[in-house]
Amino acid sequence: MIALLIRDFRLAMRAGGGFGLGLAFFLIVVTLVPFGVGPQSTLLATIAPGILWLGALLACLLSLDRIFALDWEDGSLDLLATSPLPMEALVTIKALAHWLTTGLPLVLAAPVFALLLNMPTEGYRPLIISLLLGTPALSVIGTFGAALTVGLKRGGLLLSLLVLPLYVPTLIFGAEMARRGAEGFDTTTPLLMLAGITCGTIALLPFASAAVLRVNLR
Amino acid sequence: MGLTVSDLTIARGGIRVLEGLSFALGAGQALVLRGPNGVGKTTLLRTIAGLQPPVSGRVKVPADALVYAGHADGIKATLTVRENLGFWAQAFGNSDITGAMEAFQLAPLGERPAGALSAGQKRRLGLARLLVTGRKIWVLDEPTVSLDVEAVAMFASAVRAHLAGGGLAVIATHIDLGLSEAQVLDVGPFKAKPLEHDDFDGAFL
Amino acid sequence: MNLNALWEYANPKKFIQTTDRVLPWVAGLAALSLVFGLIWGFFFTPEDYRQGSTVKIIYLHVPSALMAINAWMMMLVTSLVWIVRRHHVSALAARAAAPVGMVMTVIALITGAIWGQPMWGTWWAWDPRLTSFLILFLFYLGYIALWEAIENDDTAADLTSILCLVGSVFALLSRYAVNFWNQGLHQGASLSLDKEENVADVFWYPLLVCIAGFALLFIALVLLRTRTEIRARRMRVLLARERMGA
Amino acid sequence: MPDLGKYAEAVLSSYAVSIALIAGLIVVSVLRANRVSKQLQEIENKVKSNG
Repeated sequence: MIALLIRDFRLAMRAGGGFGLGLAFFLIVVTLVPFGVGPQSTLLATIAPGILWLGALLACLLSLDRIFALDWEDGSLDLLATSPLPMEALVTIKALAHWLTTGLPLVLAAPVFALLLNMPTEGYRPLIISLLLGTPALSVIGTFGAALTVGLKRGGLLLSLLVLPLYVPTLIFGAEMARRGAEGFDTTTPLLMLAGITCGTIALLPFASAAVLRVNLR
Repeated sequence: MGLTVSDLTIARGGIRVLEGLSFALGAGQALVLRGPNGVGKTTLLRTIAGLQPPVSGRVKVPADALVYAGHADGIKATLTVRENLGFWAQAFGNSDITGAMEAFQLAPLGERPAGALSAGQKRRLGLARLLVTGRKIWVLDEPTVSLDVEAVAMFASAVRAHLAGGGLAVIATHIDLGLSEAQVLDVGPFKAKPLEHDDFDGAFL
Repeated sequence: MNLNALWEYANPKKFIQTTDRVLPWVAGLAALSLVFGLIWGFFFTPEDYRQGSTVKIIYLHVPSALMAINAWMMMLVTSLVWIVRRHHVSALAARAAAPVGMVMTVIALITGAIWGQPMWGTWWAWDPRLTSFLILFLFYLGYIALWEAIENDDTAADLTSILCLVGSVFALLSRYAVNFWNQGLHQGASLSLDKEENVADVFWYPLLVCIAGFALLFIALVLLRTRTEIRARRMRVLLARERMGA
Repeated sequence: MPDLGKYAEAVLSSYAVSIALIAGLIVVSVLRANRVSKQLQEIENKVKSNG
């Protein structure tokens, strides 16, 4: 299991794709928003939590189709399916690798981007906690979407269409928590809901992803 | 250790391709599958490997004993030969790859990125993977594609050593591997007959 | 009732034979109750004292919204039947129902927006109910797109069934999330198109007829479309077999 | 025709849009049903005559 994780990590570092791409995309979104809504710092500060969450979500979406597509093309997926690794473990590892290479860097970079958007400092902690709690769910849900569309020729667009509605609950509670934090309100309720969704997703969705992947391999 | 296939019917894309197929292999035996293109050899091998369910019949394989090698080798272009092989060894719970590197004369290429290999060298790397898995039953789909004569001999001796060690192999191939001890099965006669046209349910299989 | 007898209708041939007899009746009843209910509602009901004549929109909005949700529920059930018992008709019925459910969702959305314009003073308010239907619409879109994208019928049936299952859980989650997200804004809005308190008896009876009409229409359309899907599927198999034989 | 007052536009457009959508759905479904059953008939005949 560790071997697969290490391999995916190596690939992400070397292929020149996965790793920095999400971060760069996040930065571009954050840079473009002021051009779209104007440079007033009060307005930017108000919408900063939402923008950061949306940016993280889109950056995450960007790299989803790489989760299985490359392994599918070169036949690794067939070979992994006949290896001792259970399919459920395989999809979990894939999701974890995706989170480590995409989600975690986004979480770490979020404070810097929050600075660019004039977010009040007391909002940093809830923002980071909400992203830390929410992005794993994004990766796991995204892995399910990637498993659904693996092997489809025009899978990329379909993947977004399938995954985005599934992102709604996570986005709502995550952004709500970040927003309440920035405005100095109590964040307990959205925090618990977000944590609940993430835990439930991580616990249950790999079974669906594995089932879907088995269907796609046959 | 053995592989038993009994009264197997398989389908590709919802259409039956082969039916009534039975054979059994014991330790040290090899089976070479022959038949024209598109008759369903790949589908048969994937069914034996458990990647797809049969329409009917049974495939009896001991748990965790089988390794499958298809048309693609599962090689990552940005990893070196050693890293590629090392990963598959670890995935199957082994660590020693030197034997496999030698058997297919990959040692001089060890630190080269797999993307820089020729097609034949890639294939050799893909076949070396079989050795590092330590599995007893090899299910191979056209293993000799893009191999030169010398490499085919390498492969044949690897198979022979595998069989001598109590292993099994099911190989779909068009060329003569020089494996005199292998049984040959022509799957052509097992081609599925079309169902009755007014069988409405059958149309959904 | 003997359950095994029920499964017999999952045989494609039997399904087509049975629906041959049933479909005209269902379609006729649907047309009758729809025309009757809508005419009753449109011409012969009074205006509401607060909503004025816009109350007449409920005869479209409420039944279509109900059918939008029921269609998804039906897809969920038939998907489960496919996963557990692998009856082809079941999977094809889910495929047939999705576009009908999507059109119902669109009707619910549009009538809701048109009603909202004079009532809330805006075409679109991010009201929890409307927003939930927008999300439901997205789920329908994804589900239909997945069916269309996959060539192998059995693979498509498997994948869409699992998507429907997972989607149902997330749709439910979204419903609660949306309620939570917008609890502050419209809390005082007692004026709503589909709260029961707004529905007096004069409106209630024609509404019931319309709901029955929409339900019958849904059943008729799903039966018709399932027949089409069964035939289309058989056609693909025959063509593929011909290609193989050649 | 009942007097719809100042909301006439909203009510009428709701009915128009909804009925148009439902009618469209019915027309599309029926047309496709007829087309597919005709095509299937042709193929069945062809298959039968071939063998």
